[in-house]
This record gives sequence, C-alpha cells and structure tokens, in this order.
Amino acid sequence: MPEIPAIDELTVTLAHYLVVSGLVFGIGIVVALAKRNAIAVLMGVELMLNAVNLTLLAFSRFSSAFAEGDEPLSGHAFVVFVLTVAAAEAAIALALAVLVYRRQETVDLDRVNLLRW
Amino acid sequence: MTTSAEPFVLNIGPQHPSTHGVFRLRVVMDGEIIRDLDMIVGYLHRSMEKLAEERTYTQNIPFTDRADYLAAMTGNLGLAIAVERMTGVEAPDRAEYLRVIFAELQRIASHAMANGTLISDAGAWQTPLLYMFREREKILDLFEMTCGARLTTNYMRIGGVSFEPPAEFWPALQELMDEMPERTDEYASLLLDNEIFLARTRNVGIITPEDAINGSLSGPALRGSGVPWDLRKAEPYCVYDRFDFDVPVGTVGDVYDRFMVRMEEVKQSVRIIKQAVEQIPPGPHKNDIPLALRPEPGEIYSRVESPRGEIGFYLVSDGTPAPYRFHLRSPALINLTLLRELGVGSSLPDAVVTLGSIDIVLGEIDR
Amino acid sequence: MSEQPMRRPATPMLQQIEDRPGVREMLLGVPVPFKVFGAVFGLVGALVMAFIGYLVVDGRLEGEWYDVRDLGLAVQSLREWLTDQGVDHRITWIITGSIGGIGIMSVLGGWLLIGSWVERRVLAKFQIRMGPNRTGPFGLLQPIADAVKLMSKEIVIPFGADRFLYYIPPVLIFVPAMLGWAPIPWAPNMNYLDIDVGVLYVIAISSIGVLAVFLAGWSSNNHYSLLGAMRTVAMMVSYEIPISLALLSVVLLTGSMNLGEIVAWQGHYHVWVIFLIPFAAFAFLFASTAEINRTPNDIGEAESEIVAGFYTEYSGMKAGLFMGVELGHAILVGAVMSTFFLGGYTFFGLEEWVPGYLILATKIGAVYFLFVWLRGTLPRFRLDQLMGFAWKFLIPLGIIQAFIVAIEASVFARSDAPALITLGAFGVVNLAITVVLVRFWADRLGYSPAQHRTVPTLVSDGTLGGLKAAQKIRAT
Amino acid sequence: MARGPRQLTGTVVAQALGAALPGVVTASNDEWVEVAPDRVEDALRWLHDSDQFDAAQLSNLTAVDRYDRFEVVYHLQSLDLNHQIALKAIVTDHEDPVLPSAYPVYKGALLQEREVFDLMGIRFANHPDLRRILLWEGFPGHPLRKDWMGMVGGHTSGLRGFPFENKEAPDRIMNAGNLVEHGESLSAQTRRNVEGAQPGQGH
Amino acid sequence: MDSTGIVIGFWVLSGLSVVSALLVLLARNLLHSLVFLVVTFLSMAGLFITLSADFIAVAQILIYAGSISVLMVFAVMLTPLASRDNGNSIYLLPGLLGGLGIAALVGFVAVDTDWDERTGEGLAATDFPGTVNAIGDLLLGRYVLAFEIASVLLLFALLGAIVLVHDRPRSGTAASEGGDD
Repeated sequence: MPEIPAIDELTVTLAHYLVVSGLVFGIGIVVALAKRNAIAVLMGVELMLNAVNLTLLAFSRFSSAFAEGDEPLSGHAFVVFVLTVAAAEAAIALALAVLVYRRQETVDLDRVNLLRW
Repeated sequence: MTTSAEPFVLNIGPQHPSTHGVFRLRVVMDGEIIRDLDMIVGYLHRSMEKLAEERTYTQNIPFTDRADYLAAMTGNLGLAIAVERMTGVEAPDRAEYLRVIFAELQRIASHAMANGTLISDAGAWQTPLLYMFREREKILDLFEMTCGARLTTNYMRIGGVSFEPPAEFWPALQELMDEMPERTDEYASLLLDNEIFLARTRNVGIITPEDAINGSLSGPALRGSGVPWDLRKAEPYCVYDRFDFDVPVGTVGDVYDRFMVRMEEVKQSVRIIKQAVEQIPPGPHKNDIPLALRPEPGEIYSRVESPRGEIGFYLVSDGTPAPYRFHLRSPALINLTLLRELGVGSSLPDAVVTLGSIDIVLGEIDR
Repeated sequence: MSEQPMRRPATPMLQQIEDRPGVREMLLGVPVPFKVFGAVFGLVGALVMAFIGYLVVDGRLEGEWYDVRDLGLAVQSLREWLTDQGVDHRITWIITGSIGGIGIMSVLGGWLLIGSWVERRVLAKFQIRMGPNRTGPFGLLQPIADAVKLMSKEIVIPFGADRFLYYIPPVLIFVPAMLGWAPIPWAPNMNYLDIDVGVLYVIAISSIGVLAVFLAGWSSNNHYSLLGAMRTVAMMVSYEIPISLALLSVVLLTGSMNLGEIVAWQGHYHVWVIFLIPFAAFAFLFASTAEINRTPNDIGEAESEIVAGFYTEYSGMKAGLFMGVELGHAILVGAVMSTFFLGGYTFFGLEEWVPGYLILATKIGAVYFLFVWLRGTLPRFRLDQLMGFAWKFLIPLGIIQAFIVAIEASVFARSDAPALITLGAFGVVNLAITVVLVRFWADRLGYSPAQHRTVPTLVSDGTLGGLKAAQKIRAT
Repeated sequence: MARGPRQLTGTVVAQALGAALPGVVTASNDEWVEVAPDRVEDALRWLHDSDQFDAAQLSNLTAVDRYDRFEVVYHLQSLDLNHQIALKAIVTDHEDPVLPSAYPVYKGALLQEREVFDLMGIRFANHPDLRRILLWEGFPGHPLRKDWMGMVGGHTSGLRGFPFENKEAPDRIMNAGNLVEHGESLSAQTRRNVEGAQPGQGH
Repeated sequence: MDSTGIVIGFWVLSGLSVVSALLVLLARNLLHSLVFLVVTFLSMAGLFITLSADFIAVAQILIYAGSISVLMVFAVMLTPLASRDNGNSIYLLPGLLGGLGIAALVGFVAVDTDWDERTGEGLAATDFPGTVNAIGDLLLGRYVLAFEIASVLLLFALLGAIVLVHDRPRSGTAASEGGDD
C-alpha cells in the first residue's frame, strides 16, 4: 500500500487549544458586553465558560509531567463543577430575564437602568 | 405556565381535522389557554330557507336531507309531520311504524358517528370511530335497500313513506338488532375502562342544567346536563307513545355525560326498533294525498327529536303551493350558543373535545 | 305493483372482507414455479440451519470469523488480516468503520420501510380495515410508493418562514435518530461504538432532537407549528428526567454505563432488568412515548388539535423525513428498551444457538408492535395531565426507586448468597414496593377509580320535565 | 288553524299577560299572542318568571317578512309543565326594524337573533354581539326579505301553481304512482302525468 | 485514539467553533445566534473528545446543547417578538477592545510559552483509557466538599429560579405596586 502523505507532522499541541480557547473567550466577552438583549449576554457568558472548560481539559490532557500526587483528571473534575455552575447560572439568569421582562416589559439591558423594581 | 406570553390568534378551521366540516373557530390563545373564542360559520350556507319559498312542500323534503346530512331521516320526518299537521293529511299506521324504525336507525347511525368522532377528537387514532362506522355501514345498507340512497334518503313523504322495505330488509334488521347490545357492550368495555378517555372527558366542558335550559340546548346536550326532556316522550309524534323506552340523563353535564347519554340512547333505540318490528301492522305504506297540496293560510311550528336535538319547522302558508316562510330550527346551531362560555378559559384540547361532544353538523348549522 | 329487484348489501368494506381468499386458497393459488422455488429454498434453509447447529454443537464456531452468531468477530478478523497485509491503519479504520456504519444504516433503512408497512397493516387490522394491499404482494411496496410520491412533490415554503432555519430541522432531527444506534450491542462483539458512557450518550443524543423540533415549529411561521413545538419541547424537557432516573436505576444495579456490559450482566445472571425493576421499565416506556411523540402522548402533533404540530407547514419529502424519523425513533426506543430492560441480544441461553442480532431484532419488533398497539387503542393525554404525570408521579417515584435500587446494588455487591436468590428477592421487593408506592401516590394525588364511570340515569315516563325534574333526579 | 300538540291557546296567555303587564298585549288569537314591540323583553321576562307559564326555554326565534312589516315569532316552552307559547312582535318599520333583544332573558337567543339579523335585517337592541352569522360582512342586503335585491325585475318569491297541475282533473293524486314503471321511460311518465291520465291504472 | 483523527478533528472542530462563535456575535436574529451557539457547544464537545475527555464531552452535549439551549429557547419565547433582535449596545467598542485584548493576551501567552518544557512530550501525553471511574473517584474522594457545595448550589438555583418567576397572587401584586407609588 502506498504511504499516504502524513498529516502526522501537523501535530496539535497545548498551544493550539489555548489559542482556540482564547479566541472563543474573546468573542464571548464581546457578546457579553456588546449585546443589548439580556439573553444574548447570557450566551456570551456561556461561551466564556466553554472556553474555560476547553482550557482546563487541555491542561488536564497535556499535564502528565506534573508533580507526583497531582491527579491528571482534576481538570475534568473542575469542568464538572463549571458545568454545574453554568447550569445554575443559566437557570437563575433566565429567571431574572423573564422577571425583568415582566416588570419592565423589555429585556433590553440599556433600558433596564432602574434599580428600583 | 403561569407566565403569560403574548396572546396570539389561532384560526382553527375552516379546514381542520376536528371541526367536523367547514367550521371555523377564531381563538385568542394565551399559551395553551383560550382567552377568547369566536365561531365563524356559514361556509356551507345555501340559503335553504329562501330556496324553499320557491318550491312545493314535497319538493322541500330533499332539502332537509342536505341540512342534517347525518340524520336525513329525522329531517325528512320533521318536515313531513309539520306539513301533515298543517294540512290534516294523515299517514297510515304502517307508515308511522316504518317512520319510527327508520328514524331510530338514523339515530343509532348518527350517534355512532358523533361518539366515534368525539373519541377521535380526544386523540384515539380513529379506532373507535371505525368500529362505530361498522354499525353505521350496516344501517346505511338498510337504507340503501329500502330507498336506494344511503345518506340523502328523501324517504319520508307527506302522508307516509316513499317505499315499502324489501323482503330482505327484515331479516337484516333483525340480525343487526340482535348484535347491537353486544356491540354497545364492547364499546363500553373498550372505552369506559380506559383511564385516559375518562381523564379527558370527566369534568370537562360542564354545562349546568340552568344554563342548558336557558341557552335553548336540546337533545343529548340538554339531557347530558341532567334535564330529562325528550320530545318523543313529551310530545309524542308518530306512534312513539306506543313504545316502552327510557330517557337517559347525565349527572354532571360534562363531555363524558353527553357521550354516555348517546351510548344509552343507542340502546333505547334498539329497544324501540325491536318493539316496532313486533307491532308493525300490515297495510299501505302511504296515503294518497292531493298533488296540489295547498295548505290554508296560517302557520305552524312543529318539532321532532333529531339525534342532535329539537329540529323544528316553522312553516307559514299563504295558500299557494309553496310555503310563504320556511324556517328550520337548527339544533346544532343553537346548541353552540354556550360554546364561547365553555371554551374561554379552558385549554385547547378541552375545547376541541367539548366541541366534539356537542356534535355539530355543518349542513344543518349553515343550511 | 311489480316486485322490487333484489339488492344485496353493497358495503365495499364488508364485501371485500367476505370475498377475501383465506390462507389456504392463497397458498393453493401460488404458481407452480414459485412453489418449487419455495420448497427448494425452505429445504436448503433447513439444511443450512442444521449444519450451523452441528457446528455450534461441535464447538467449531467459537471465536472463528465465520461465526454467524456474532458478525463483530468477522470485522475484527478482517481488521487483523488487513493489518497483517501491511495496510495503512487509517485505511483499515475507514474500511471496518464503513462496514459497521453501512450495516447499521441498511438495517435502519430496512426497518423504516418494513416498519411503516407493518404499522399501517397492523393498525388496519386493529381498525377492521384492510390496510394498504394494492401495491405489490400484500401491499409490501406501499412504503416505496409513498416515498416516491413524497419525493416527487413540489417544495412549498410558507410565506414569512425563516428560510435559513426552515431547511435545517428535517435533517437535524434525523441525526440523533441515526447516532443513537451507535452504542447498541447486537451481539457480544457487535457494537459500533463501544464507549464507557453509553448511557449518557443515549440520553445526550436524544436531547439534541428537542432543538430540531423547536426550530421546525418556530421557523414555519405558523401558530399550530409553534404550539406543537412548544408542547414538544416542554414535554421532552420534562420527560428526560424520568428517563434518566429509570436508566440510573439500571446503571446502579448492573454497575456499568457501558451498554454491552449491561446486556452481558443480564445474560450472565439470566434475568432481565424489567423483572428486577418493573417501575423503571414502565417509566422508561411511558416517558419515551412522550419523548418520541407517539400515542398516548403525541400531544406535539395532535392532529385533532394542532393539525400536525411542529411539522404542519412541511410538505413533500421534508414532511416524509419527519414521519420517517418518528418511526425511526420508535425503533430506536425499542432497541434501547430491549438493551436496558429486556436482555438485549440474550434470551436465556438461546443466544448460543440463534444469532444475537436476530434476537435483538425480534425484541425491537415486539416493542414496536407495542407502540403500534398503543396507537391503535389509546386516546391522547392533555398537556397539563402529561406534565403533572411526569413531575408529580414519575419523578418522585423514580427517585425513590433509584434509592432503593442503590441499596439493593450495594447489598448485591457485598452478599455471598447465590445471585438467583438475591436477585429474585430484589425483583419481588421492587414489585411490591412499586405496587404499594403507586397505589399510595395515586391516592395522594386524588385518584380513585370509583368516581369514574358513572352510568346515565334512565328516566321513564312520569318524571319528564325541566329544571325541577332535573333537581329531583339529582336529589335521588 | 293548527296549533302544535302542546301549544297553549293564545287568548289564555294573553289574558294573564295583559293582567300582569297592562298594555303589553296588543292582540291575541287562538294560536299566538301579539305583544307591543318595545315591551317584548318585559313580556318574555314575565313569562319566564311566572309560575303559571314557566317559560324556561326559548325554543325558537324567527321572523317573517310581510312586505310592510316584520313579524318576529318567539316560541317559548316550559319543560316542567310541558307546554308551548307562541309570541309575536310586529315591527312596522320595514326600512330599519329594531326590536329589543331577548338575550337578557334567554341566552338561547344569542345565535338565533344573529341569524334573524343576518337574513332578515332586524336589529336587536342590547344584543351583545350582533353580527352576521351565516353570510359574510358586506353581503348586500338581507336575503330572506321578500324584496331582497336579488329578485330583479320585480319578481317576488313564491310559487303560483304546481308544475304538473291539471286544472281539469283536480282530484289527481300524487303519491300512488310515482314509481317509474319498469321499461317505462321517465319522459313517458312525465307526458302521462301532464296529460292528466290516472297513473297507477292498468299495471 | 488515532492521532490523525485528532489532528483533522482539531482543525475542523476548532474552525467550526470559532466561526460559529463569531456568528453568534454577528447574527441579526436572536434565534439564529442561539442556533450558532448550539453549534459552538457541539463542536466544543468534539474538541473535548479530541482531548480524550469522553465523559465531559457527553455531559457537555447533555447540559449545554440539550438543556441550557432549551432554557434559552424558553426565555426567548417568553419575551416579546419585538425584543428578539440581536442588536448591539453602546458598549460595543469597549467590548470589542476587551475581547480582542484578552484573545491577544491568551494567544500571546499560549504561543510564547514553551509548553513542551512544562508538559513533557506534548501530544503523546496522556491518553485516558476511560475517564468515568476516575472522575467518579475524584468527585466523591478528593473533591467531595466541592461536589456537595455544587449540589447545594444547584438546589438553591432551582429554588431561586422558582421563587423569582413564581406568580404572586393578583392582590399581592397590586398592593406592592401601590406601595411603590
């Protein structure tokens, strides 16, 4: 069989993952800051959390040379916690969005400038 | 969900599986809850009452077929009796018995259709409907044997009925009547032990007896609310006073009661037919009446008990061959009086089932 | 007056049933070449089966690539052989992966064709109809005719639809229905995706379908679609929890999230999980009918209320894809149900003799038949009733059941008693607890059978009347 | 002429109604009671509430166009006492007929009055939802009126004579031979009918 | 897992996730951006698989693509039609600046650091055979306190969401509004 030109030489390293994660995190920040709609802001936050998850998992995978006694899978456990927090945060934030809409008839964050509900 | 979303308008119909014809409900929905309901009918309007003013009384009988096309026999019968009362023509005894037999057969067929579609509305995928169509088919076969038509029978005439049933009719009728109790028991066991069916129909679409009477309801819709009122008993026409039968009434007035009243009426109809077959005398099936049927000037309001309720004919004669005014009191239309009160505040599935339990026929509503 | 002509009952339906030839007549009517072919085919088949039986008894099939009981062995052998030939490992992966994928896809496609025929015929039998019987023998070609018709239909896009989102759902909804098949074990070595998180995978994959349904409903610009979509989404979200709880019980008991190991556990102890945790099996079955929109829980496409629900505005093959996916989901649920609760490819030792995939296919067919049966029999729940059933009934009882199973699992792991006794005791205990809990909970929720099923009062001559008579009747 | 089997004599009702509400009854005869159009609601309410008549249900509501006036006919019935009462209100304004609605007393009038409004053009004051029901909004005129615009050329509705009526043989009967004889074409039968022969003879 | 697959998978999936994340930002319709968000989540799950984190990948699909997106769907459907655009606020410029800055910072750190020195031999690092059991051990072992706290947090989030959205009786609302005035 003929040898297929190997893509193997294009290895993927930790840096690749970190760059991707940084890009997604940056986009998440833009979405979270620049969107008027409360739900869109929440989407941005979720993007940022996802980027963080990716970082954690990447470090976890490329971390075999860490010190003795360190669990390589700690990153996975952290991600589980992040997922939990994300779920809780999404529930609360969406409840807040609905509440804001009900009180203020809008979810436009530029208009929700009144602290007194 | 308690959080109210934006109310939106939903057009149920004119083409919709559960409107039983070209009937339109314009519904303002708030999520699953109906906030406002408006019914729009008239898609099948043929101005029958205007057309009737151009036709003789006999020529008008086919129109009553087309009005309530699921119970053509009772429509025929109502007009025939009204004209007979107006002109003093009498039908022979055998014809009266034949009228009773066919009217009751039509009641069984119509109730089978009504209950079958009601269960289809509740979501059973057509199975009970097709089971009930089995009996309806046999009844329509009997109609076809007798008068050549299955749906628009044009059978009852002024002064009798149009045909004597053929010889094969009687054994076939006997066979059908013998198996009917078994069939009704089968439906009862299939449906009344079904928790889902009970959950969908109990305490849904409740009509109180006060509302039912004040809202001019009639037929199973009235009896389902517990009002024991049946024109066959209260104002016996034909020879209904010679038969022994009971009037079923519901207790709560919900969809289930209307369903059950219809099921029980089928049994009572079987009873009536059996008695009629035993008692039927020999003789002519129609009297000779003058062709030039000119009732004296005057008017009459005459009604009979159709499967849907009180089908009344208000006829005004001015002495000419055609009625001066011909009004058909449509039980299906008037039974819809309370639809809005029933529908508003209920959920969409409940409203659909309630509409099914009122048993509308658009031919009669729109006329 | 002359004699009336004789008329016979002219109901096409009854006439057809009367005129229909019996099985005997049909067999006698088969042309001779077909008879000969059938006889030869049957004979050869019997011989082949006998030969396979001999091989099995002789033990020659064990682990060989021609072991028809487990096609996975053949694929493994093929991979090893290719590797031995020096083929690049990527090519090997592609070849063996394609074989498995094509196998699953063709099985699924065949099921879709046969399933729609079966559904229509069986439903017709339930409804004293004939069902499709014109296209091909017994109407077997009807699904193909349907597909051709659907594909040749005009593409209609509703006015005001969100075109971008309108085209995605028919395809997107097919993805979970296909991917869900990957971890199902068809025989000990015959699963496409052998992952440790198989249970989670199944749940996760099934949750993607929600989005497709919602997008279909939302993008159609139709209120029926939107209502259907919101109903379906609400129901899917609610019923994922009972499904997860039911599967959690199974995982606790069998101690693995790998589907193959769960089946092997059931095969090892010669017991099906449905006998051990009947409540979980019921909860899974009920919740999955809600999840895949089938009667009695098909409120997302309740035709008597919201026409066709979320796919009201789809026509032609796009609607056909939705309908096909509905069927495919039913089969997939049958497979998952068989794997988790009905012993998968095992049948109390019969899997030694009969290929496991045939056993699994039979079980899938049985569950599918159950779905068709339900569809032919039951009316539909209301949305609030369904929601209440999930949140007030299935979820609390599911949690309690999971707790009990957890205790049992730890007992099972620690005890030295024979598995037959322990598991038998678990089965009896769980059944008893289920019965008690269900009765107790139903009482708490206010259900009592006695208040249902009233019969109308029969009124005879004397008491007719209006309101006063009604009050009199009510008083008695 | 004919009353329904359970219909009360109009004069009896008129006496009681006139005694209770003076000036309501304008005329009465064997069949119906005629009430003043502006006091229809009072009359209905009294009949509905009275123990003697107990008119609990509005069985039927319709209208008749008499060219110069409209007769609105109410058929009330008591379910408990099992009798029927016919009430008429005559609206003399043929151009713009207005009548108080029966809806405050009988909910059953809701759709029936809408129908009368639609087809006859009688407006019912106080009706909660008076719209057309069978015809669409914008339909020209009210078709059950005798002078509806559809009747062009001054043609009035009604039928002057029977299609095959033979003035020379007025005793001819219609039901006896209306079966088409075997072998006899429909046109032959029609011809025979028109010639006035006695069908049913000779076969 | 096959290294070639990982390389192809990484490039495809990372491209997909970054592009769809960008489309979340750029889509005009809120629901469109929601769809792209789901695509991002799914491709992230794919990236997790390339990192040999199968449990986390499945959990990501289950929680993000299955649940959080549906929650957002509900939130979108509960808000009026008019506010379903995806418009930008006055903070667009600061947001862009901040986002670009952080992306650049992370990118610089990622590229500039000599990770091989810190992580050993890079790609050939750890191929976890099965992560489920190990994660379970960790969660109920070393991190059991955090695990319990997270579960309590979830419970409180549940209760909080219910309390927030729960409709008070009509009279109560009227009274509170009156008090505000």
